Amino acid sequence: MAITKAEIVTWLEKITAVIQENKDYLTQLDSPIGDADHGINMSRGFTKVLEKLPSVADTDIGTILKTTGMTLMSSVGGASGPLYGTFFMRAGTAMAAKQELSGDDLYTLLQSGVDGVVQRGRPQLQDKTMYDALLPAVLALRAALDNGSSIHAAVETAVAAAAKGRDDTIPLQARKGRASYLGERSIGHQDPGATSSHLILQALLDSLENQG
Amino acid sequence: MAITKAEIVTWLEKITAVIQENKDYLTQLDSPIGDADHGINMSRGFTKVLEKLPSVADTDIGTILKTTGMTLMSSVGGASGPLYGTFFMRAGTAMAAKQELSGDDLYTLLQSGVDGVVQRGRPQLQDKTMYDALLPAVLALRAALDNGSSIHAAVETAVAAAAKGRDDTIPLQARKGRASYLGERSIGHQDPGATSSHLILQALLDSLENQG
Amino acid sequence: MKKLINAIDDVVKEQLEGMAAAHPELRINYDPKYVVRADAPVKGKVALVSGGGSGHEPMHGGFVGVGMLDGACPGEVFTSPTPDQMYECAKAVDGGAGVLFLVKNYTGDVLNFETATELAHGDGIQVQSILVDDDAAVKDSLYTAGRRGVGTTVLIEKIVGAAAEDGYNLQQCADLARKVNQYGRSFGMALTSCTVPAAGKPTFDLGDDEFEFGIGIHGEPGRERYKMKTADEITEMVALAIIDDGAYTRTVREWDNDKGEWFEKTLTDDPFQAGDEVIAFVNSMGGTPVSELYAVYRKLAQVCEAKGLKIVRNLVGPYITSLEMQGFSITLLKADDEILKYWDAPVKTPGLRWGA
Amino acid sequence: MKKLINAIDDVVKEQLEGMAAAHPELRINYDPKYVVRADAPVKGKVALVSGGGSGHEPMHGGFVGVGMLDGACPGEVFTSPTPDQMYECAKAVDGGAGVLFLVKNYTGDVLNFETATELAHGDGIQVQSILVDDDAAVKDSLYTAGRRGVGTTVLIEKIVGAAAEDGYNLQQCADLARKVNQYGRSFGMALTSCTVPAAGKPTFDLGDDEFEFGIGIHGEPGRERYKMKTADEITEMVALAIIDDGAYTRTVREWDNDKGEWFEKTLTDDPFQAGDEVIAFVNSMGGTPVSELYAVYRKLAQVCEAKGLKIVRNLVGPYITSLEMQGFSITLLKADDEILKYWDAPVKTPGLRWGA
Ligand SMILES: Nc1ncnc2c1ncn2[C@@H]1O[C@H](COP(=O)(O)OP(=O)(O)O)[C@@H](O)[C@H]1O
Ligand SMILES: Nc1ncnc2c1ncn2[C@@H]1O[C@H](COP(=O)(O)OP(=O)(O)O)[C@@H](O)[C@H]1O
Ligand SMILES: [Mg+2]
Ligand SMILES: [Mg+2]
Ligand SMILES: [Mg+2]
Ligand SMILES: [Mg+2]
Repeated sequence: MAITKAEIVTWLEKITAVIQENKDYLTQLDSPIGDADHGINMSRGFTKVLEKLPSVADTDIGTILKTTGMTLMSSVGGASGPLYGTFFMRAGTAMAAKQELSGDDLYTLLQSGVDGVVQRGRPQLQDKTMYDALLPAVLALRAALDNGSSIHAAVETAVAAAAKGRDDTIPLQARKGRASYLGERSIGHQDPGATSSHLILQALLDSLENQG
Repeated sequence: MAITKAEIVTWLEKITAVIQENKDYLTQLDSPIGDADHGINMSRGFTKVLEKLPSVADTDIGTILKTTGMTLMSSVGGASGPLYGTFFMRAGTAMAAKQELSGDDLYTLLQSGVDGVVQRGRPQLQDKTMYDALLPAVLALRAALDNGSSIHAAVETAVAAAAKGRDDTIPLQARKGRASYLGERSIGHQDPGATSSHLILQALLDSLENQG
Repeated sequence: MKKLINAIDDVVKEQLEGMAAAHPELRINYDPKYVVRADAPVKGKVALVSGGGSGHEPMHGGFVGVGMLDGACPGEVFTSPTPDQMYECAKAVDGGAGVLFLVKNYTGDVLNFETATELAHGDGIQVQSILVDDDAAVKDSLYTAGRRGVGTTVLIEKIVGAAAEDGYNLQQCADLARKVNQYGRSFGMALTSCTVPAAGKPTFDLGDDEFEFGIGIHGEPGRERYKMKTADEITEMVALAIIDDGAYTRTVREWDNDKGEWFEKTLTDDPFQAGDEVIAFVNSMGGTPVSELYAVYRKLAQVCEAKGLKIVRNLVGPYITSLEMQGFSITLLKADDEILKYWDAPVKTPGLRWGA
Repeated sequence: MKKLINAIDDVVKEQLEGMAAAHPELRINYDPKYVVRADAPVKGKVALVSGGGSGHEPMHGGFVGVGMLDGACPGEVFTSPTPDQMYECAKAVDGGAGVLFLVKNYTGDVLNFETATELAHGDGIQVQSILVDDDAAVKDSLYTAGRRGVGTTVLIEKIVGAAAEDGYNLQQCADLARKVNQYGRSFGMALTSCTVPAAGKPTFDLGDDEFEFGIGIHGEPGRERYKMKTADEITEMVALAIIDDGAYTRTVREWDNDKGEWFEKTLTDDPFQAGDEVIAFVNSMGGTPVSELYAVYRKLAQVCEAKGLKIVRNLVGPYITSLEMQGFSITLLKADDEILKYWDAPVKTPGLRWGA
């Protein structure tokens, strides 16, 4: 079954909820290797997204995602603001005018978002950033869809890949963002951005109630 | 027996020693009702006095005490600096040219010193200051001498009166100096200046080795 | 205790050496310690000298310069300086028009400056001495050593410094200083204590959820202790303690330069009144960042407006501090034309500078 | 956490309101947040805009005024501002001669300012963007996000601000900013951590006998942690980390205003050399009193002299801070005639003022 607009709206609501739940946790992760604000930043941004949602819920999926991106862009700040902002704006542009999404659409949505992150932040794999969770997830989704998985199963695989990518940031020495200033002291800590990226994908999975 | 110049020099040395031993204690007393520096101030001053002593030990008692006063005046600072400075300068002026002291001389020495404290600081009894230890001590000395006590015994009485005066500062509400700003919160604390005054008189007693 | 210091006994000396290195427009003497304008004495100008314990920087040494102090005498940390410093400093700055001592009302400062006044007079220097006693946290003068000298000191040094630069004679400077003192009132609070280097540990202990209300500037505890409140609540308490403060009467000692003796003078400060124009000064105790001072200023402006006081000038920053203490004080100074004229006049010192 | 704040979400807004109340010469916009000169836009003058997380006061808002910035965009505490703030601010200050963005090299600031640059360009505003990356605590740029923008930011804003006032065009302002950045190096240390209001507890824990070496300005831990040392030892470590720092090469992005695209530029900063004249800037991280800064300056002057560097100007005080953090940073800036001319030029802002 196709992913409905309602599920996309639910996705954004669930992101807000899960970010709220994990606000302190994300901020704690950002303490030893950052400036202790990632949870605060994300919570501020998605609280605004939730406020804006009703006004665009009746439009199309592209507009909903673009509005989300612009809202994050103008409310999150920090490194994650323009990155997630670009992620959702690009995803929205790619989904312009759509009222529902196929599995391939979902792949394009996520792939476009990740492309946006790469263009803005120029992360490489193993730099210890959100990209280490996002890229494996998108690749896993593609592979699963290619192997004939259902959308739900494919997203499940993607979430697992994101979780693994998140965990794999722990032993890495950061080469991008604030954590890079710590040099070897960044080793042994989980990247907050990779953690929030996993939560965002987990929220997607939790929203796909209608998918088999 | 008369008090010798050597005993007066010993007195100043013993003050320095006892102030040094009680430096932290005096400073602690100055914490709850002052600015935590009385021991530091007194120690700085008497360390300088000890340095100066050899250069005047061969002069007369008046000069030795005046030099002590001027040294305290220019090295202690705070409230206690000009008060103890004046104390010893006035005491020195009163003992001008003397090489030894009778019991009456000793009374005049202390009484002149206390007069100096009163003129500078204008304390009244029960203001919770050094005066509450000094005045009873001088009065007790006078009374003991009048009753025919030996110098040693009279000073013993004076030290006991100073100790009582010091202890009696505890329940008082301060009306002079920094402690007065605390209003009722100054009640229940022993006055640092009264404490150092008692130590100075105790050192006098300890120096009167030749007195019966 | 963690501080950027070397040996404890050298703290004040080395800080002065750093100041001298950074400010060639100052001349610093080390034995005894005083700071003067490099061009001192300025011929024919009344010289202003203040001093007090160290630990209140930039006050007083940082206020030496054109349009403010001619000399400053730093004592040990939180300990008033000694008469020989004040006397030598007075000799170094006297340009023939006399020296005005500006003395914060602490027993130590008062007693030491009194001795110095007598010494300077004995030396033939024209000298006057004005007491700063503006701390509204001290209620009466009968049962205390009287109101402490706090925030208004900075404003007096600026205003009378400009007047001296403008040619006021010694008597005029003293009269202006007395007036500014009588027009100004202050009140302070602390979020944390501070540590005197020689003591090695904080002067008082304060719970993680408490603040001290009505502190001075020497790390001494305040008159009361409260559970923590919001910036608005605290600012309102502090502001009202100043604005609603009644008339204050006390007897001060001033020096009769002709007779060479002290005389007593009874002074009464009137309360603020709706319609008064004021200079508002929000001061950091040292460890409070200027951002939080602006939160205080915001509420202060609201309270002043509600009370009918018109803020016509302001100063926000760390100017009279207690080492690294967190907290703030507010000073309100009733402003008239003379005061505003000399407030606006140029000043060029390490700690306060404009128009030059 | 004890701070002079009200509701955590209103901290930045209320501090700006206080600033607006205290400084009528500034105009403050709240949605989105930016601070501009009340007389903005100044016709025909290049407009300087900077911005970054709040918590570094007086930077940047306190540096808005004649001879320095035209506009500043404050983010949440320690969080870079957003592109809409920068874009709206640029529109408010553009007097037709273009806008120069001065961007501290933090991923957040860089990414947000890049977006704003594209937006402003799209709107027909002439715009250039110069990165400040002067933190010698960051060794390489290959394996990190590159050197952070720290103390030199203050000096750039002062110097380029004066040049803009003097009629420099956009390209000249950008070239001067790039030069000053390449001539300046900084290094910071912390005695204590600091608490972001929204986080409620200190960013890192530091033992009573430890200090952090090589910190940035966001309360982040430094590169190393040492047992406590004397002021002289610490100052020497910090000074030598700057003076002995080798050549630094990295690739930066600048905006091609004609083509409307980013281009890359490889820049190499040369090490200091004996004989260089320098501006020495000793900065408090917020909670360290100026008295301790002078102890640092004292030793810094000695180290510079031993290394053959001639300090020709200095600045000592809290100018680029990390909330209430105790600690300091040193910035050395190689000075040539152009730099000295614009350093000495008048400046009139809440945070830095002389000659006006
Ligand atoms: N250049 C980059 N590319 C991709 N992600 C990045 C980059 N720099 C930082 N990040 C991500 O941003 C996260 C930090 O976000 P946040 O704490 O909100 O911003 P800031 O670092 O400005 O405080 C990091 O954990 C990392 O995942
Ligand atoms: N007016 C006064 N007359 C007499 N003694 C005083 C007076 N004021 C203060 N003292 C004494 O001085 C002591 C404090 O000395 P010290 O701590 O050295 O100076 P400061 O109070 O300036 O820090 C008090 O404990 C008190 O005994
Ligand atoms: Mg962060
Ligand atoms: Mg004391
Ligand atoms: Mg003292
Ligand atoms: Mg941040």
